[in-house]
Amino acid sequence: MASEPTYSEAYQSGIREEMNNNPKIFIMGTDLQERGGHFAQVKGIAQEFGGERVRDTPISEAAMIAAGVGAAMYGMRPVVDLNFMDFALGAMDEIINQAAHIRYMFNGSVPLIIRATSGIAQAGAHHNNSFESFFAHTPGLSVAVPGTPWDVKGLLKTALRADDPVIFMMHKKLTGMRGPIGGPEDLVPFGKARIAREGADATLVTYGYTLIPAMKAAETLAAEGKQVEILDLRTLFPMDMDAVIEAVKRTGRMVVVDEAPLFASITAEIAATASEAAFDSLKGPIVRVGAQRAPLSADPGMVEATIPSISDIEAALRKVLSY
Amino acid sequence: MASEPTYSEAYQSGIREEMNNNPKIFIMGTDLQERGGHFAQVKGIAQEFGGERVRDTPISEAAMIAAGVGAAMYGMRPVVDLNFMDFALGAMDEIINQAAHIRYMFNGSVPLIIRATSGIAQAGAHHNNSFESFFAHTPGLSVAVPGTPWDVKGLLKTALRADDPVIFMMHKKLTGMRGPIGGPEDLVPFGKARIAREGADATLVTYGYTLIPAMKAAETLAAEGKQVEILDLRTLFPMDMDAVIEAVKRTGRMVVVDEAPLFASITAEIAATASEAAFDSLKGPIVRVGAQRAPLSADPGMVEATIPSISDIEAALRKVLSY
Amino acid sequence: MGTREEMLAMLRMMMMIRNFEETADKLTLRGKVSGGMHNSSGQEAVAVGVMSALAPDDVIATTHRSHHHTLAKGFSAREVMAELMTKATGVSKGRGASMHLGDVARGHFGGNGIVGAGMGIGMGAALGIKLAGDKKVAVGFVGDGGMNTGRTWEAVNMAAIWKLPLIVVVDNNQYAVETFIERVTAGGDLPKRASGFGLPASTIDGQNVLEVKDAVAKARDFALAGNGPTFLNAVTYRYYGHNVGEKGQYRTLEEIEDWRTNRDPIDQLAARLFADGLLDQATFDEMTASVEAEIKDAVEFAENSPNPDPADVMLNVDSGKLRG
Amino acid sequence: MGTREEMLAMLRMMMMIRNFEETADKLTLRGKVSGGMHNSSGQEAVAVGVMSALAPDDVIATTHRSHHHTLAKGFSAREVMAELMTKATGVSKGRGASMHLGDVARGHFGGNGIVGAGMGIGMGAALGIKLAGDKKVAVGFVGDGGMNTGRTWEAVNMAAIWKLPLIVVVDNNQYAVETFIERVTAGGDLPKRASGFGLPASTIDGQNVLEVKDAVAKARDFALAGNGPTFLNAVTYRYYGHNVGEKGQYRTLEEIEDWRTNRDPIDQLAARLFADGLLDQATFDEMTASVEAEIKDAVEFAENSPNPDPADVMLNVDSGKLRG
Ligand SMILES: Cc1ncc(C[n+]2csc(CCOP(=O)(O)OP(=O)(O)O)c2C)c(N)n1
Ligand SMILES: Cc1ncc(C[n+]2csc(CCOP(=O)(O)OP(=O)(O)O)c2C)c(N)n1
Ligand SMILES: [Mg+2]
Ligand SMILES: [Mg+2]
Repeated sequence: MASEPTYSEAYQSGIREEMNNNPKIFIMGTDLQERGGHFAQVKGIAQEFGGERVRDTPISEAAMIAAGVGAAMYGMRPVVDLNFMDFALGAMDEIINQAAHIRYMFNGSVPLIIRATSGIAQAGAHHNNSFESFFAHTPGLSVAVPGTPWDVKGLLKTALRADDPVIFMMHKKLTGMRGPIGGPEDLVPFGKARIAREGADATLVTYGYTLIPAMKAAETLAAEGKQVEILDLRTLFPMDMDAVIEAVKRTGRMVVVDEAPLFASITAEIAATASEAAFDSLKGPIVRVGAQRAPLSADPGMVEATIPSISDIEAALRKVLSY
Repeated sequence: MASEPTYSEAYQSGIREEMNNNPKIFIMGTDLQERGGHFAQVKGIAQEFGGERVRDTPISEAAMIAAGVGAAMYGMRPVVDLNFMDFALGAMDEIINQAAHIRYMFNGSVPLIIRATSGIAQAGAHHNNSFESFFAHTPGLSVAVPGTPWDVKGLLKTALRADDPVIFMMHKKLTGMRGPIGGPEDLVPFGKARIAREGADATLVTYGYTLIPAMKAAETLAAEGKQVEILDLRTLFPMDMDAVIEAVKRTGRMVVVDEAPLFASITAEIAATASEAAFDSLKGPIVRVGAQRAPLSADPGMVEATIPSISDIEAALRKVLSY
Repeated sequence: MGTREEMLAMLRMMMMIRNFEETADKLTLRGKVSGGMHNSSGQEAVAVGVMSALAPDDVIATTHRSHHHTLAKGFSAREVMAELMTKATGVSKGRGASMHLGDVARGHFGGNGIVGAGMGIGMGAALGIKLAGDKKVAVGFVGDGGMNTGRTWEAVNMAAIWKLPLIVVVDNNQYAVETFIERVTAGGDLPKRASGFGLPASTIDGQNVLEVKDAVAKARDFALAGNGPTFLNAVTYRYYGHNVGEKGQYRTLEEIEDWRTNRDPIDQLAARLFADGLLDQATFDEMTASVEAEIKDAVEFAENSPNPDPADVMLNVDSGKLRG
Repeated sequence: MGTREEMLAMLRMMMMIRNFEETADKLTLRGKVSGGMHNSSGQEAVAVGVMSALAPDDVIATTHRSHHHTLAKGFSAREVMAELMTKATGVSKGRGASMHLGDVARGHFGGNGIVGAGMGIGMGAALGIKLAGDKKVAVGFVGDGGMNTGRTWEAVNMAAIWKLPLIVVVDNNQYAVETFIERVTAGGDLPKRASGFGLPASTIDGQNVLEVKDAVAKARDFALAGNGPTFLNAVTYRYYGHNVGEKGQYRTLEEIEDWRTNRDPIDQLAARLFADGLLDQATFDEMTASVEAEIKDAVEFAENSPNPDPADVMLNVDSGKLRG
């Protein structure tokens, strides 16, 4: 089905439709106009909407977010495109102290989307940080982590119609993934997990790119007669903890996986909360799988050794299935 | 015992002794020389060691940390004093991408201490962020959270003799706390929790200021005949997970508390890991207590309502004791 | 220069701010203001000069030291005093206290606990204004201490390349906490530094409210004509410590005394109005008394107001639209 | 200007860098270089001019585009090529690839994935040098794109107030990815912008290796005499796309051709040496051949080197001293 749109094209589609609907939406980032962004995520958009609404910025992450915050307070709906999520480090005050805290104090809303490509791939330590837990921990922020083209478009639309600062994390390795996307009113709500795979024997919770190795691991186990349910969280905050808890109550066995360094990753929140809420239903401990606590090497072999492999996920599933 | 030193004086004592021992140690920050820092943490130090080794900086957090990183790579031992930990947001790239990642790639060490006052007190949302979990999640960083004057001095000395970037978080509300401090060779190791209170009925894990309400809650329960053990983690990375696991295996009941917004706080890591490792010993779920997911209001009553109270801690303890 | 009424209004506003600050300072020392406060006494002409040149719905965004900006912007002494005491009737409903005064709906995009951050938000507001096609400007205040923080120059550059209707006002009281500007700010000439970022920049006398007003009015016209931002370095002085109750040895008593005696913005405007026959003693005394009464009333209002309800901690953290 | 040997060494180094880059570019297109690479062809004179003026133990810290700096600093083509292929024999033991070349022990404080960050680290190194009382300088490289990031100016200001032995070198190839400097950099004059931060600043011809060397030598003397930092805006040009394989419509083929034909740094130096009788065709051909051989050998070395052992993922994350 090569004619289905890619993950990046899904973004283009969502942003185009919403920009057509709402003249307050505009985009800012480096190299968006001609290049269409580093991941083609806004390819053609400037040609359609012009340079006022698709703005090329200097390399000034703090000012980019500050511009978004102030413009959002003024009533616009900015989308700041940070290119790689790592570059958010240069604007953390603007994101955390400003964007996330203003509504609480100042009687105004900050409808600001901060889009960036994230997750683990190539190019070494500076371009492969995992900040999912940072943003999910921050009061006032919502965090979207779409794992399919459908969710890219649908979550983006939802975000663009709400009134809150949203961190929109698109995984590098999904950039070219193809799949169906929805129409103009196919919104995907925040805080509602998706059952990516049905299964009654154990539940695996994940999101983003990790769905792919998780799905493979589940297939291996299916071949052995064990059916693993896979929950795709879709957003990390709000998080669909109800779905997680319901699942673990049902299957009694749970694995939580992502690519971030395991220690203090968002998987901890999921496992801790589910363990507490569904303690009596657990057949054994919830098992977490994550990356080793190391900066990302640029060497592909080392990258693979740093993040969870399909067989790491399989091993975790086998472990919970053994209870 | 008004003659015992304060938490700030403990820092002065540690830094003074180490600066005397090691000419490579120097300090940078705003208003350190005359004022001695906003928390008197380096009062008198400039007068003793001069302006080259106690440097007043402009308000340039990124450059302060960059100066520390480069000087540390060159072989010095800088202490960057950020005043409030919140201001680290202006230097997150320098802390996370640079200080924490350099050793891994470039065959050199970064013996850099980043000191700041942290935790929840007055003055509103911009000065009361909780970043414990951010730093603990970051490969390459160590995180000290001393809860007593003794630990301030002892952990500082350990950090100043090691070779790694250390985030040194001193709680605002402990600034004036008095207590004994050690002598020149009383080092406190990282990664070794302290039993702040003995007790066989349940274990409470915490650190920093929260030790105080935790201790009060434990006293109330002691009056009711239940003895609660309190573990003071002292450092969040490395974390003494062995002690945590050993404790929960022993008592079978555990409460984890801190002041950060509960969702994705470091308490999740502790509860998730302990639940997994000591599942069979648990008499019931580990209970976490943390702050509500809201920016910090400046109103004292709202602050109290945001963070865990003594009675919240008591309630959690009663819950685990009811198993 | 403005009409007599305008000049008297400026004078009264400066007097009101001064009385407000000195009153609030004492209340803070008595423990009524949680988290302390940054007294702006001495800097009134910057705030009043700027606001006199703005239209009511122009936008401001400011710093940790912002009572004067907020009062001059037209917020009542009652609601500012109430905010200092974190009362539900305060500007920020008691959630912000001294450092976080703001009300987006009224064009006040907030004080700020982070040096330089308010100015960046002002820049963003100016972008919003431009994109909305409105005929307004935004003012971003920043202290001298904010001249060395990177975000300041990122924002200035962005305003300049996009020709945003922004006026950057440096409320330059020459000290950042206890640090004299020249110790930490290389180059020794802020307008020179700013002009390297491609916008008109000048130093103005921050003690002369009319000069401030005039410079801002010009900058505003310049911005409304589509020419972009202006940088104004308003040199002023703060009479009190950085935070309430602080003294320190970093400046001499003579220096403070000199500014108070010879360069006080209120004295200077009053003297001029007296000299020009626009003010007489009776009017002045009446103004003094009415200011006194206004602040007394504000304190009473604040003290009698309730604190926010602790049950509301989770109110307005977000819009709720993304939570099911 | 230097002796004949020095000039020939500069020429050869530039030729070697050019050959290295063009070879590495092709290898990248063939999938041998994970994560892509930033080709510095055209910018050789900046790197070689700077390094020719430095002492071997002076420190550098640089950007994502740093092969030329690294080779000119004296790192072998073998170890740089190996690093591009993330081999254990590489400069960074295979952990860094193209963007993260560095070896602290040899005074190379690293390439950097973050615009402006390397320059800040260079500033820190200069502080270390000053505190250690050493007679060295640090060079912080930054691109034209790095002129709009706040950390750059924070670092420049700090270097200036503390009179640190830092030389800021803008490897100004006029484009940041596809963005022409003038579109995003207000003021239009980088030395003017820099001089607002109180340090000597000038624009130099980054295609003229002798001019670069001379300017850096002066800046170095200035720094060693305790006078502090210098800012050098070296105007240059990159012949290839931002990252390997990229083309784009953001500049004309004529523009590229003009720089290649009329302003090539290697051609210019070679022509001058020919004209001055310091170089003859035989020598030049020999240099060409020896460079060819060197790069060929480097590729072989790199290809035959092992990748790092994946079992070492946790090695050197920290010193271990804080873990029991
Ligand atoms: C990013 C940041 N760093 C440090 C501080 C601590 N701090 C608060 S006010 C201040 C001094 C600010 O000086 P200036 O900008 O001149 O404003 P003034 O207090 O003189 O009005 C400092 C260092 C802060 N609030 N934010
Ligand atoms: C803080 C940050 N923002 C954005 C990027 C993405 N990025 C990588 S290189 C580059 C352009 C840099 O241009 P310049 O500084 O002129 O260096 P050049 O590539 O021309 O050598 C950009 C935007 C980054 N690496 N770091
Ligand atoms: Mg000041
Ligand atoms: Mg460039």
